[in-house]
Amino acid sequence: MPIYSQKVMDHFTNPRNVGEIENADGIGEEGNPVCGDMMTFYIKVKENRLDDIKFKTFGCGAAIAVSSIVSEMAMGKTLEEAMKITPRTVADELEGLPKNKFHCSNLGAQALHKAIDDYKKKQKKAEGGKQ
Amino acid sequence: MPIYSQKVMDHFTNPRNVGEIENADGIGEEGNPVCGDMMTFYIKVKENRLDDIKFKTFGCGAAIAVSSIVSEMAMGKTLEEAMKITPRTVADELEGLPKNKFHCSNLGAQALHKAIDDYKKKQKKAEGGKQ
Amino acid sequence: MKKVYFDNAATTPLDPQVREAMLPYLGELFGNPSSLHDWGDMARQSVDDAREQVAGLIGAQAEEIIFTGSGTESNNFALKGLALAQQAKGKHIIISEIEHFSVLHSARTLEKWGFDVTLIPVDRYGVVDPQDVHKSIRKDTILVSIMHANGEVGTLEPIKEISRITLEHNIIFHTDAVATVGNIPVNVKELGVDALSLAGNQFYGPKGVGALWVRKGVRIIPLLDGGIQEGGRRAGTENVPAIVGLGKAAELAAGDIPAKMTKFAHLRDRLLRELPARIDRSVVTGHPQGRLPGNASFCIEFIEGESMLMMLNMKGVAVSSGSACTSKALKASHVLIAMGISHEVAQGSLLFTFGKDNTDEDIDYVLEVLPPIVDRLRQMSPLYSKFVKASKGGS
Amino acid sequence: MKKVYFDNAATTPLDPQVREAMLPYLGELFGNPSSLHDWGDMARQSVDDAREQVAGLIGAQAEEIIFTGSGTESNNFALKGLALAQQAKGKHIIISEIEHFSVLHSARTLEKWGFDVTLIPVDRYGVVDPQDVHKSIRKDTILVSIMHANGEVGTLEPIKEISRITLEHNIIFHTDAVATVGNIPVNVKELGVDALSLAGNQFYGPKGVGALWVRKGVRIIPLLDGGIQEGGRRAGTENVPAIVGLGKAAELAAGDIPAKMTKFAHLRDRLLRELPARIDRSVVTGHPQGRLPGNASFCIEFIEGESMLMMLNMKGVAVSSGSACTSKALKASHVLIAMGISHEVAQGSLLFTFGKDNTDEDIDYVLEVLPPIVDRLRQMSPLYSKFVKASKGGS
Ligand SMILES: Cc1ncc(COP(=O)(O)O)c(C=O)c1O
Ligand SMILES: Cc1ncc(COP(=O)(O)O)c(C=O)c1O
Repeated sequence: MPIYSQKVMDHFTNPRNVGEIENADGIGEEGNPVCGDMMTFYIKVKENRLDDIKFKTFGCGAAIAVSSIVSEMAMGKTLEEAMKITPRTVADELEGLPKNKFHCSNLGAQALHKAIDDYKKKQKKAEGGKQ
Repeated sequence: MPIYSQKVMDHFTNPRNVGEIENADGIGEEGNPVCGDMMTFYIKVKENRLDDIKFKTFGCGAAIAVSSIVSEMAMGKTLEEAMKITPRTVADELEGLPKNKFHCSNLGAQALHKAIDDYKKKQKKAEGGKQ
Repeated sequence: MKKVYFDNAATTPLDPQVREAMLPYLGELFGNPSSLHDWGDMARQSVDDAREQVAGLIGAQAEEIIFTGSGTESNNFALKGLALAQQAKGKHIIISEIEHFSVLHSARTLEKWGFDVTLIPVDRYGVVDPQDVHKSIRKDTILVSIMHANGEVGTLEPIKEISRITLEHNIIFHTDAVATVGNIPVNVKELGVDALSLAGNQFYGPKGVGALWVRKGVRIIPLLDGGIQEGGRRAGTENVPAIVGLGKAAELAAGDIPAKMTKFAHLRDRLLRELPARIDRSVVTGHPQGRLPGNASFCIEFIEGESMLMMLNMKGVAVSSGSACTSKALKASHVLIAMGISHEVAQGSLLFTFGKDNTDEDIDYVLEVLPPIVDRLRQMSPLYSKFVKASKGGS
Repeated sequence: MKKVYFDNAATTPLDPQVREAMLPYLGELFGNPSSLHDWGDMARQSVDDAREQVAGLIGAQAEEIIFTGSGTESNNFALKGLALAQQAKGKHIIISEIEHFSVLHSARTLEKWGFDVTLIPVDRYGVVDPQDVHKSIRKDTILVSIMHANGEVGTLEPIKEISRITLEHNIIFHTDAVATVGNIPVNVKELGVDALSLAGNQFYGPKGVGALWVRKGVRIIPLLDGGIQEGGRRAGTENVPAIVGLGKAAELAAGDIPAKMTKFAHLRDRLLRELPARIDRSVVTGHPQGRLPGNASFCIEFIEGESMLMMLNMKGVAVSSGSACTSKALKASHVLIAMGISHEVAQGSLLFTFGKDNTDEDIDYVLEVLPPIVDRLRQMSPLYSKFVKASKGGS
């Protein structure tokens, strides 16, 4: 039995939204290569919605599939909705992840949240600058 | 592989000289049933030679084969020659015995020696009686 | 010549369907379950499937099954692994006098490691009294191991009664069910135990594989350290073909047990009745009723087991014995001795264990060939002549 | 699709001749070698024959061979059994940092039992310096265990040089030769060791069987207590079919080794040369020359092993990796780390191990399919984009 679900295999084989966004509104990085998995998310925000998402991932099959599905799940959502994506909902959406892979490769939601936080911080700064 | 040589199997299957001798000139018993092997040898002596030998044996295949071959090896021999039969020569004559069987089932020579000793003791007594 | 195999407690043959199930894994499906590619995937899948099958046979959950290399390994793992896991709580262990050597000698090793072992006696039928277990329990008792049934005399032990006691005292209870699993119904929940050993070659599965069931939540220290196969509890590349075979055997056994039990009990009861009727000074060993359907064991006085085995073998009949001469260690069966049988009588031990292929004709055959063998050996036996002389003298 | 199996270190397939030799023992010849009848006799004979065959392969005497259930069991048995047998003399043990987990974790267990373990480091090629062993020896050193070759990076260790030292100091020396026996010539006398582990599934023999060779006169405490199989040193019903298979595999290996070595070395050297030529920022791991003929191992920077494995698998290619993600324990290979490779680079570990069926076309094929996979994963990798940006910045 493959260790991964069909959905994981699909997203691993054809990951959606791979890449970087130049002049991204927010960037979030999670994990580190020592542990084996690292993800960087780039977002574009329009009217409080995720207008574009791209990612780059170093890591195992699960890490790549997680990144891909997170980008898909979040695309078009409001920032508040996107913040509700959790490792649990990601794993469910992927039809399960191997137990031992759950924690270390399932960093996609965190990386996305960091990108959103980064966007908000920049916004604040920009607003602060305007005032 | 059978644990026993062909020679052992032959003597186990067709043991020579099984039985008892009424009014034996000497009787020797060796071993005990707790250990698993016990042999009784009966001898008839004529002119210092073993004129007849019979045995009874309780025990494993090796014990029976040992008894049989000892009776065969000793038959017709002088008492001195018979005393030279040892567990080693018995095992050799049987084309080998399994290592773990060597000591406990190879009591035939001792039983025979005891029977000869018994004969000699009786002789001495008889002679003593005559004097 | 007619060939009759009555030594199924030593090992059963492999069921042809089990063999069939194994063959692909001796061919194309040779992968290592730890490997991350198609070969590995297929191997992993089949090990998982086998785990479900084995769990199904004993009413357990798949993840509670740990595959091992033999019943002996399962018992060593259970005794040492469960004791070491709990040594902070205490160092006292209780087993019975009639356990298989793989339990007895593991306990002896634990003694060397500073554990304290109590041996529970048995009655003349080989039955452990649960009250003896109860009385032996101390504050520092951490483990009880009593076998489900004894392979040599067939006696079944009161596991449920004992588990009530261990449960009450919160003590881990392991049972060696190598002789029962696949042969009679075994359900870990009904038995109330915490760990249970089984082996493939006792019910038409392959050699080289066993399993230890350990109730979820019970800690055990690995016996084999290394990789993290079997959830980190038993390292080493899995013996995939044998595991697949064990799974298949478990699946088949689940269906076969009722018919096997009826058939074996019939053969057993015939032999238990008719052998002593034909051979005087022969006794049944083990419990008259509470015994494995496939086990008929006897002691035949004045003669020794190995020579009976050899002569029966010449007639095509395979049996076994608990005599000293057959034991290689040259000691009479500790089981028979524990039951109060004298060393002398124990030498005449003879054990028939039945298999699927055995028939009434096989029983007829052995009842025909055995008495002349007994006669012949008795004619050679100094013990028998003494007995005859003594009885004549007495009459 | 083309199928290429480059994971022979995980397990080899079973040689069809080995399978053929085993089949009767999965059928009519099902006896237990301990049984005293024809079925038992035949089983005992075949186990004895296999013992001769295995002894023959390594220049040992038959009675020095103890059959086990795996390489892992052999290593556990050696470490624990040899240490416990000599604990009266001392409690210090020396092993290397790159031992297989079955040695490393056995040593860790021995630490829990009060032994003291020294880990010898290796150089960047994975080689143990015999002088380091020498310097680590203490008055209470009782056991040295250094592997013959490492399965992950292929590096051969200077066993003869080390055995000169242990011999001089009268210390027992065990070597884990699981990766070498059957693949390169191994002779216990030439190596000068006292104990040696081997496993069937590393050279076209079956899973579920290994062996430990222990020089005559060297004491060892059993790991599996119970019956007196294997001369009382390893209890449990023998896995007869697998033992027969191991014997056959040993016999075949004796003849096959020279041709296999030449062929594997050719494939290995092509890959060691051509893979780095096609993929920049890839490095060979292990010793450039002093390595197993069948082993070509690499680290490919900026990407991770498991995703390479998965993509190669989609192309029909089976390999393995020492990356954290592939390890289940989620730690990068301790072997690569011991060689001084950074955790980051170790993630890109890729291991090719050759088998009899591999051809030059297989090498061509993997050299064709791997570079696009590496490219694709690097395009996804944030580490790679950082690297590219940094080099652009730098140029
Ligand atoms: C009750 C019991 N436990 C354990 C074992 C050990 O099994 P094995 O020799 O297959 O390891 C046996 C073997 O017959 C047995 O009868
Ligand atoms: C050097 C070495 N030792 C021991 C082992 C353990 O073998 P197994 O997992 O078959 O028990 C391996 C396995 O690949 C190995 O490479």
